[in-house]
Amino acid sequence: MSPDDFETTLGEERASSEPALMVDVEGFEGPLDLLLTLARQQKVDLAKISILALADQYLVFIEAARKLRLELAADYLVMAAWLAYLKSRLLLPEAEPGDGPSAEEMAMALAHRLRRLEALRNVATQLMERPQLDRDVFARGDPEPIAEIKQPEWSATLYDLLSAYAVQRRRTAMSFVRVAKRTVWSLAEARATLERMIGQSTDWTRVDQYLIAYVVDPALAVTAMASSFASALELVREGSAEIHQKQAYAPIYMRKRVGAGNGNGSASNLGAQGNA
Amino acid sequence: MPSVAKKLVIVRSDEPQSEQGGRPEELRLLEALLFAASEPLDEAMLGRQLPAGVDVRDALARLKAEYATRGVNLVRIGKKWTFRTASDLSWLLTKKTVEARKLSRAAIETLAIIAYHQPVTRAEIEEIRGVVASVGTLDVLLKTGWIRPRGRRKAPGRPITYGTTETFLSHFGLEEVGDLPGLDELKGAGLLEGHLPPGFAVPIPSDDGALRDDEDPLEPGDLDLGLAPRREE
Amino acid sequence: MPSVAKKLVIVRSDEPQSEQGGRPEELRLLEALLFAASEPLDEAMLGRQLPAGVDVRDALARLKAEYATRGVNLVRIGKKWTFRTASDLSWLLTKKTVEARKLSRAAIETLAIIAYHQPVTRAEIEEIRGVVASVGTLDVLLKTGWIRPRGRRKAPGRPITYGTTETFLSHFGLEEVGDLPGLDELKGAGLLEGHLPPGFAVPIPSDDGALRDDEDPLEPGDLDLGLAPRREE
Repeated sequence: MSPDDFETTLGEERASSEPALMVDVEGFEGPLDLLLTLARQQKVDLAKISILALADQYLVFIEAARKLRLELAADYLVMAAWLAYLKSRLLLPEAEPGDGPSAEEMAMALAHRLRRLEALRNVATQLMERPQLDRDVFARGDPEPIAEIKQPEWSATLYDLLSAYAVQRRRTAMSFVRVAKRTVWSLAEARATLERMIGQSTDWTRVDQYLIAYVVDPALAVTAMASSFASALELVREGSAEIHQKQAYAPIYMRKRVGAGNGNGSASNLGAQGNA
Repeated sequence: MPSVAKKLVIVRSDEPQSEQGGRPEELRLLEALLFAASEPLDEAMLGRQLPAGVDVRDALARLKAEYATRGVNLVRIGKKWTFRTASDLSWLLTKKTVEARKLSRAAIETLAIIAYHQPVTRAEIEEIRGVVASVGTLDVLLKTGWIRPRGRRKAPGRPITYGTTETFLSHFGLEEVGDLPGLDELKGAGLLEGHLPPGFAVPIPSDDGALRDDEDPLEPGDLDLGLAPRREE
Repeated sequence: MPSVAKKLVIVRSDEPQSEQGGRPEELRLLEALLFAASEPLDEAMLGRQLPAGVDVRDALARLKAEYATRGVNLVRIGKKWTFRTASDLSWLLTKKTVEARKLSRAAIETLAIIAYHQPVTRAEIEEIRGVVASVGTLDVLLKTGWIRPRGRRKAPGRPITYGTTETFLSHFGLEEVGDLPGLDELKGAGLLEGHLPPGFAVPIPSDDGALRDDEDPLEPGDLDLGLAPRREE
């Protein structure tokens, strides 16, 4: 991924995308929803959408949200990281044919998912617009008991049963419960960790190995990985680290950027670069 | 009843297209209102719902004639109107109206424990629930036909083990008791929230009728104690 | 229409006990039962009430046609039948409306995914929506009685699959799931085959269906970052 190229595109896109930035991120039902909203702004058939342009818009949005210090769910950041990756793959000639899906195929898969979500929303709307019982249509208001039908003497729903089970199991489990440790790894924590880790190594190291050393509690693994990956991409963008992945889903390697000074990881320095 | 036949003929010739489409809208309105109403409706109230200029009495009379030969009749009670099953078909109906009773909280909790942890004894139920079972709870559940005594635990006192029945499955719309959601699904559905201690588990239930290694069959006398599911009240 | 009158008279004299207007007795019986019932009635149960040799389906189809233009319509829900007020008359009956259940957008989308993609696991729902199911969404839907656990997917972790219930069909006035609005268009556009080829998963949870035989599950230490299909827990 070329940071310069990224920056230029961001600059160009920013003006046209400005109104979208006003949209409250809270109002979105996850990254696909955000992408779909951005896609609609392209006002073209989803089948003809430019995934590259969409990725740019998304990254601009996320960037702006982060500048405003909006708390973003890990889902959004992971999608941002993935789109940045996809974008770099789309822009660069395919290095090796490889067995993984090509960048084009990955873009098509994303377009497919967007189409599917949009189509689903359309049918969901149609479903909810159907005449509904006790709202638009009504059953007999004053039924008469039928001899053949045995009225069940007792009533209980599956929901009653399940919630009764859950409630009492939790009730008795609670007496043994200890206070849980915090279960989220913030981006700041992840970043600090990564900066410390790559400070020690100029060899390619698997990012997960970075994490294993730190994440003792397996329950933290997912959040730690998501936050770390987002932070890692930021470090790469700022030029203090390099990332390498052979193909999609392969392990991700990371190292301190050759030639980068030791002090290059300080927050103030990075902040200045980000604003440039 | 030649008079009825005559009347039918008159009605039909009045309105040639009758049934399909040509039927006045007010008859549709009256039909819907009277059908959905939970009690007989007032003539005046019905009149207010009809298009201006429509005589509610005429319309009701006509509707009554239409339904006179049907399985349901439109009947007038004082100044109110309602649909009722034709009197010659009242044998289809029953006098007995049983309002389905809701199971008590204790009963549904006990039922849930039996469903998930079967085969399970009364003492085990109490242990899981952390509450001593009230005497009537198992009785009520046996009456529902949703649980049954399966056998006796090979343990001191040889306590009875309980499990769920086919009726249980069909009432709750389950194909098999193993389809009850497990720990992850209960969590995922938002039913089981909060932090659970390590080792907290939800069993995968099975209502396999075969006795387990630690179960003995019920003895003939057990069934006479009213512990077996009663067919019907 | 003198011809109709003639016919009526003839029928009556032919078949004096068939009573009223030459309309088969089974239609009266069905009318009576279906009007009286508070819940949709099973075809088989209705069949048992009819005179021997009468085809209950034919009779129901005929009754449905008779009522098609009326204020009350006969509707089929799966294998059950019930009378409902005509949907174009909702304006007339709104006074009865109880506080409508207001579902969140997430719940509506989840319901639609379950309806159109059933049987579907929670991970698949999340994959389609591109977001982890918020706690309580499935809980709300289970509470409405519109969805149910259907079984377990033959896949690692044996996750529960969800589907819709008869209550769902009944609530939305659908004869069967195949009548869902827009279903054919979705199918035609290839949007129901749903599962992306392996390796195509875009971020966020992916369904187990994308994990093929030739894929190894990720090792715990692998950095999957949520990019690879996640296995059901």
